[in-house]
Amino acid sequence: MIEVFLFAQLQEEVGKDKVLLDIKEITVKEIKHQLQSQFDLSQIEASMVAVNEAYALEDDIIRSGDTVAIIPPVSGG
Amino acid sequence: MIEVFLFAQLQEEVGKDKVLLDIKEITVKEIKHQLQSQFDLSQIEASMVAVNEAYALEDDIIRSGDTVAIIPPVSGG
Amino acid sequence: MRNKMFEIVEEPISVESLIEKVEDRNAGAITTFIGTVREITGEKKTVYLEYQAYKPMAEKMLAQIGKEINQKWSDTKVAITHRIGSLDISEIAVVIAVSSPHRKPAYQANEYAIERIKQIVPIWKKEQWEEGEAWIGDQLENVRYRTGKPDVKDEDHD
Amino acid sequence: MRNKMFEIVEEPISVESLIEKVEDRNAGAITTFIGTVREITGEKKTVYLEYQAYKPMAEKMLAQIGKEINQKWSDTKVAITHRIGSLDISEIAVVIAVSSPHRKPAYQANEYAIERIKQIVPIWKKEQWEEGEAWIGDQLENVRYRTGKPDVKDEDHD
Repeated sequence: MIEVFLFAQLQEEVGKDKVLLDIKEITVKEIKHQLQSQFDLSQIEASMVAVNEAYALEDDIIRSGDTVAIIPPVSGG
Repeated sequence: MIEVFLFAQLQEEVGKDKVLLDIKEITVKEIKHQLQSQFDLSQIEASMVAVNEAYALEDDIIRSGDTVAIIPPVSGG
Repeated sequence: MRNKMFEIVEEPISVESLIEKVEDRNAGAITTFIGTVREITGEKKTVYLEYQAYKPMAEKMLAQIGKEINQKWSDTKVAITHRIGSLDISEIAVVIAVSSPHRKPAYQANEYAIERIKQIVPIWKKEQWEEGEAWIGDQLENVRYRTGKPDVKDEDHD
Repeated sequence: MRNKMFEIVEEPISVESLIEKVEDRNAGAITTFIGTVREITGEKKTVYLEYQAYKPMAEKMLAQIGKEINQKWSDTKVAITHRIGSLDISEIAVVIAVSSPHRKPAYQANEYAIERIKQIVPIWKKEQWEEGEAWIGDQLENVRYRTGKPDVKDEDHD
């Protein structure tokens, strides 16, 4: 099981702040495509992915038990 | 009468924080020379002169009743 | 928890407490940056802001910025607190405090911190205007960025 | 007297009160610079500092710096307080607060203020070390300077 946190616009589009994916192993690029097709998200291409609270690259592999967060462009400060 | 305020090192050298000069009219340059010869001041050449709380030029004229201050290099902040 | 140098909080931020965190007998300069909620942006009038964070990661990223600063400017101390939740006009969203023996690094490191916050710290704001609302993103026109690397130029902006 | 924007005082300075002086509904950024007494400078250990000012002129020059800043960076608010008298290690000698709608001018104007203070404001410090004392001058190697002009490059450094 992979836990995926959503924030800001993405959270509102999905209607919840996290989703659970029943997947053993997937790349960052693939998880973005999967979320995109499943929820029709507006900002997924512009978003970064964090795995276990660190920014990940497109080809990094996510495994069951990892915590994923989709990070749309930030606007703190 | 011209009132001359002294600060920092100059004040310690003269032993007081102001001197009164019984002069009707004098330039900035001349008052520096006069104080220099009268009190043997270490920093007068490096100092600015303020007349009535504004920086003055070497050829500006100081008149009786004006308030003069000798401003050695500043070190605030 | 008063001594956490990098924090996400939900209560108002005390500037004094941030200053205390960076005080040092060998500091000659302390700079603070206080980010407040501005009423007018362009032609829009903000009513209030809503900040959201991915809190554990945001605190890690703030700490990373602190580490980057210590590497770039030796003898600096850095503390950063960012508030989340609903903030009214003039309320404080972020405070950055930097101490240093000398003033130049205190200014430079402080400005570096706010720029980095806007690049890598997972915090988002939603503007509530009189006529609507929107999550704000991409203020720096960073469409994507791969890593939290210190050198901005190394980042991927495509 | 709480609302004097440019002040020479003999009591401890409250950073919060300076911040309050520059708060504004259209400020998105407030920067503060806090100059503190540092213990070690080079190889010398300071025991305490003594600040002296030509008070009426010093307040005028601080106000002039504020005016210069308002001309260079529009929509800024500036407050500066400098303390005089005897100050111990870590005590605050000067606080500069600048607010602005945007962060860049808030940093730039603040740094401009401290540079100008070191050029034109008649305040002097005497360092009391373990082995002696001296009035400090000429930190900027300005042997002479004629006017309080905004542009440093116009000044006479001969």
